[in-house]
Formats: sequence, structure tokens, C-alpha cells
Amino acid sequence: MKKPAPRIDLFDVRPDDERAATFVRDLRVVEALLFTSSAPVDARAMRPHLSEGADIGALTDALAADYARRGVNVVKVAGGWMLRTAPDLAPALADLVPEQRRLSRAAVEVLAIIAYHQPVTRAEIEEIRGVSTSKGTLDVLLETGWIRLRGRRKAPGRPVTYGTTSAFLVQFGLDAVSDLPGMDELKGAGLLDGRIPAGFAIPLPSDDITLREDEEPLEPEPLDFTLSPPPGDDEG
Amino acid sequence: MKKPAPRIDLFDVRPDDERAATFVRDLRVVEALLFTSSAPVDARAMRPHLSEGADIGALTDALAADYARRGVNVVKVAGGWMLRTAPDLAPALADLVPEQRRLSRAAVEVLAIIAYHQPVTRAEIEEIRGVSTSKGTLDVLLETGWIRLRGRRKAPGRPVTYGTTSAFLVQFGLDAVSDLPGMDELKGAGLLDGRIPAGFAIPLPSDDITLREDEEPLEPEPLDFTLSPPPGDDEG
Amino acid sequence: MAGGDFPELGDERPESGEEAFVVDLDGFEGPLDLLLALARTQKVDLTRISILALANQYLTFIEEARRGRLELAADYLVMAAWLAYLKSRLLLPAPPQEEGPSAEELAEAFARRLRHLERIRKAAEQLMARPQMEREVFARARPDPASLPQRPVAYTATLYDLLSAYARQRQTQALSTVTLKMRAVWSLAEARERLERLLGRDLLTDWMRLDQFLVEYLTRPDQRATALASSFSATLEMVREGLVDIRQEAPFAPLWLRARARGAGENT
Repeated sequence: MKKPAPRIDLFDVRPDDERAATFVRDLRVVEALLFTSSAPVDARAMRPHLSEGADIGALTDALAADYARRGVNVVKVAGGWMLRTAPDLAPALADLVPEQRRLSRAAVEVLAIIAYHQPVTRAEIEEIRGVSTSKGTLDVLLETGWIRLRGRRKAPGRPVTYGTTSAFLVQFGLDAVSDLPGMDELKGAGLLDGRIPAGFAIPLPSDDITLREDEEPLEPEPLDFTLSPPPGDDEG
Repeated sequence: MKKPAPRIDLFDVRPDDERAATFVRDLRVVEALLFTSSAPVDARAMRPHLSEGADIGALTDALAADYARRGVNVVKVAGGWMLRTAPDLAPALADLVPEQRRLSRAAVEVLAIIAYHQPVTRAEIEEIRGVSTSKGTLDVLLETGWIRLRGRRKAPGRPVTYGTTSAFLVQFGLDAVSDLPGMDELKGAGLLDGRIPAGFAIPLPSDDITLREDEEPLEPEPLDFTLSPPPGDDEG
Repeated sequence: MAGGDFPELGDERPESGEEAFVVDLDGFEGPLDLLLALARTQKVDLTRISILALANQYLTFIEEARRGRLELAADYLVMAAWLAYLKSRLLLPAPPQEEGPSAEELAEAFARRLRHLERIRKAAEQLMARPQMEREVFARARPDPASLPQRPVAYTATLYDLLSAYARQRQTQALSTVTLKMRAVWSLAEARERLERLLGRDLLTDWMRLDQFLVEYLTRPDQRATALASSFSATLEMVREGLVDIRQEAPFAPLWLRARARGAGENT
């Protein structure tokens, strides 16, 4: 392979070269047209802006070659051309400051039940909440990275069990889920009032990664893999 | 004048030059960041996307120089950088212009007085122009988003003070109000404040969002809220 | 510079190279604007302008305008009055012990005011001559959000949110368990107990509709199904034990219930 010669600036023109000047002018107009448009621009749309008889193919080729190694590229799509950020920069551009979004009330409720009752199945969550839980709510919680699919309950239907992650502990400033306040503390904080029947109990939660006796491992189903955070996330 | 040497492609890097590779990578990211934004991007917004200790000034300078002769230019406006089409292409791009509402002569004059004298009250504007200013003129300017109600002057009647916004800087391609054209002449002639004899210290116009000593905040009147852009809009 | 360079009224005598003024105050942005226009006819730098000559020009202009039309904006008249005052001060010898600024100082301040407006106008011109956004120069079109890298979402919730949500739910559930569930479901034993009470009071010596006996409960939607089902099961149990007879005319028809004759029961 031969080393490419240092390229001369595409936009550099000797003042006396009229044809080259026209080409560069057209090149700049094509560049500006692509820049100002969020959709692909086709040759027909460019034509009225360019010099008569402009070779649009040559112009877009020259521009595409010039942009090839830049942070923005010229791509041919849908019969036209458009500027796009270079695909390899996606990671650098993607780590934007995340948008802060408050968790919905339903999601907080489900999260709270998972935290206290883990490992817990969806049916058990619904039993406690008295309402059905939408798939979306669990999906959002999985997206937060605060809950994970733990395994399956050894019971008819083999329902998935949910538990919290170490990211959950970080988020809520807990050292361990066992630090979640119990009944007396909740009462003391005024969150539970006195109308609590005898026999009411709050479980002592555990997010131990080893499965319980009534749990068995998840099969490597594609669904589970996309939803659950990598297992390594939970080792803390 | 010496003829500039043919420039080597800015994005061309020998594979073994790690520092240069990092620079080019950062350069491409800056380019992509400016490209994806229709508003100015400031250094603080760029920083998280770049390599540690990246010299943002050097990057933007290099990019601005590289873009100088292209159809799109890098300009420093409102405390950040943005990509804009080259001004000389305006005729070729003319039909991109939606129907424009031209500002009246009075509105242009009032805008200039607000820009050069901010913070300024309506009475002061009228004193400079020697004519009363119709409410409509200020309303039109507020509607453009180029001016805003800043606060109130600590003076009898507590008149509202006006100033320009960052949208104003973007509109006219200014980095800061101190870059307003003709500022030196006004300053040199001691004319920035018509009431102060030449030779005295002349307050420079300021669109800083922090109020001056002789200003106090607007009350949250419904009127003020609807007219003034949210305060956050004006932060560089 | 003499005051003879007045703008002409009407357009009967435009001199070559001279700017001819038409009396049309609508075209002026107030008295200072008019004064600047008049000053331009002096063809000197604003810094060397004769304020006296300018005052004369202005006063003559206003005089002519008033002759031509009746209405003049108050701004113009106020300025005329002030300039007439300034003119008299400039022409008369200064009184020996003058209070406040001298006539020359007033004239200078006035000239400075004019220069200021002129500078501001030039600055405004320069400002408007700059390439303006979406007029001469164009920003990147607001990109299609789908084409951009997705902005990640960071969900937030506080420990308080979590604990109060948990307590709220458990509390509601605990209370509902105590009050509702007990009534909502009739156990077989409860249903049987009720039926036996009925039997004991000899109310079932003749055929009686089961739903009539249950009418008090069947009107409550939350209990209808459980009351009916449990009671029916209880009657079947009692039939098996020979305590009652039941019959039904047709599918879904009312169930009839009667205590079995004692002797027959004993015989079985």
C-alpha cells in the first residue's frame, strides 16, 4: 500500500482559476445545504442553488471524501445526501448528562415491595399492592438498574423472582437491604400509624445473591438477557 | 503577502503519534458536538465528551481555522461555539429564509439603545431618543426574544430595566455585548451615558444575569413571567 | 455657517446637489431626529456644529410646519420652546452671577446629546448590517431526535419516597385484609351454620327458595357469588346427611329447600 500524499486543502483555489473557483463555490453551497437540512437533500433540491451545469455527483463525491475522516460524514441515503456524526463517535457523544426523571408512583411502590419482600414474584407483588402491575413498570425498574431478575420460584408456573441490586443500595444510601427500617422504625417515622392489626409483619429483606431453597436459576432465555443487568453488577 | 503553504489535512495523523491522535479524536468530537446542536455549545458542555485535560481553546481554534473557507463556519457566540453557514453564501441559500418581519426603524433604534446601555429603563431610552417609545415597540422586541425585562431600578417609581438575551448574541453573531460594533467609538467619545460628562468612568453595557447594585428583582407578576424568557435562558 | 441653509418647504426649488426637504414630520422619529437631519444640511462634523444655527433652523422649520398644518406632536413643541430659550441665552450677554450651567455648557450638552443619538444610530446600522441568524446565516436544522444518540435517562427517587410508598401500601393492605376479607367470603362452615339455624327454628317445614333465604346477602354484589356458592355446597352436604331435600325445576331455575321428615332421616 502506498502512503497517501498529503492532501491539498479542497477549498484552496488560485484566484485565476475560474473553473476551480466555481467548483469550490458550489462545493460550499452543497455543504451549507446539507448542513441546514435535517433530512437528505437530493440532486433536484440542490440544483437551483448551484452554478449552471454543476456536476452534483462530483461535488458530493468530493465533499464525502473530504468529510470521510472528520467528526461528521456525508452519507448517501434515500436518494439524497446528508451529514451525520461519524458512527465511531457515538460513544463519545452518547455519554451526555443523563436526563433526570422522577420514578412514577407505581414504580416506587413496586420497587419498595421488591426491596422488602425480595425474592418476590410478580404475583406476590400484585397480592400486596392489590392491583395488577404493568409490564412497563417492571421494565422501567429494570432500566434503572436497581432491580434484577434473580431466578425462578420452584412453584407452578415457575414465576420469575425479583430482587434489588447493589446500585439500589447506592441510590438509596443503604449499606445493605437489611438496613431498611422495620415496623417500629416506620411507625416511629410516622409512616405507619396505629391502626395496624396484630400479626402484621414486615419481612427482613435479603438480597443475597445465592438463590434461596425455593428458587432455581433463570434459563439463559434471550428475554431475560436483555432485561437483566449483567450478573457482575450485583456483586458488591 | 506570502502565499500560504498547502495545508496538510488537519485530520491526517501518523498512527504512532498518540498525542496527535488524541487531538484529532477530540477535534472530531467537538465537530460532531457543534454539528448536533442548533445552539452555541460552551466549553463546560464539551468537557465531559473530550479526553482529560483537552485544550478546548486550541481545539476550537483549529476547527475554526479549518472551517474558515468552507460553506459552514465555526463562530464564537454567546460564550460558546456554533456552526453556521458562511455569510457570503446568503444569496445562494436565499430561499431558506422564511418570510421575515423587518423591525421598524424605531424598534432597531430602541434595540440598539438597550444593547449599548443595558441595563436601561424606558425613560432613559426616551431621553436618548428624545421621543416617547410606544409600548408596541418594546412588545415587538420582547417577542423576538432578543430583549428581556431584567429587574427594576432602585429609583422612584421602580422602573423596569431592560437588557439583551443570549438569543440576541446568537442572532447577531456576537460572543458578548462587549463585542458590539462601534463600542469603541461610543466608549471613546464618553457617550455611553449621555448624562455623564466626558472623561468620567463609563459603565460598559452588561447582560450579566446578576443584577447591578442599582437594580432589584422583578416581582413574580404574571405579566413579567409571560414576557421575559426564563432566567436560565440567559446563562452563557 | 449661517442659518440660510434651511430646508425648503415644498419641493419647488430643489437645488442641485442639495438635499431638498419635504415637510413631512411623519417621516421623523421625533425632534432629535429632525434636528439631526437639519444638522446634516450644515455639512460639518457634528462636533463643530453651530447649535445657534441649528436652533434657528429648527425654529423656522417648526414655524413653517405649523403654518402648513395645525397639529404638531407635543415633543416637537417642547423642543422648540427649549431651543428658543437656549437661543435667547446664547444671544444675550451672560448675567454676572449666573446660577447653574452657562449657555455654552447647555449648548455643549445639547450637542453631545445629538452626537450620542447619531452614534447610537450608526451603531444600530452596524449591528443590523451583521449577518443575522436565519437571514444571512443558518444554523443546523434542529436535528431529528431519532437520529441523535439517545440521551440516557437517570431515574431518581428518594429513600423517603421508597419508605412512604411501602408503608402506605402495607397499611392499606393490612386494613383491607381485616375488614373486607372476613365478610367477603362465606366459608362452607359459616353457610352451614346459617342453614342449621334456619332448620332449628322449624322454618323449613315447607319448600323454601334458597335465594329467598339468602335475599339479605344476595343484594350485595360482593357477597352474592360466595353466599350462593357456599350455601349451595352446604345444602348438598346436608342432603347427603339426610337433613334436607332440595329440588330444582330446570337448569338455572331457583333452588328449593325443605327439611326432611325426621322419621325418614332417622331411618336412613
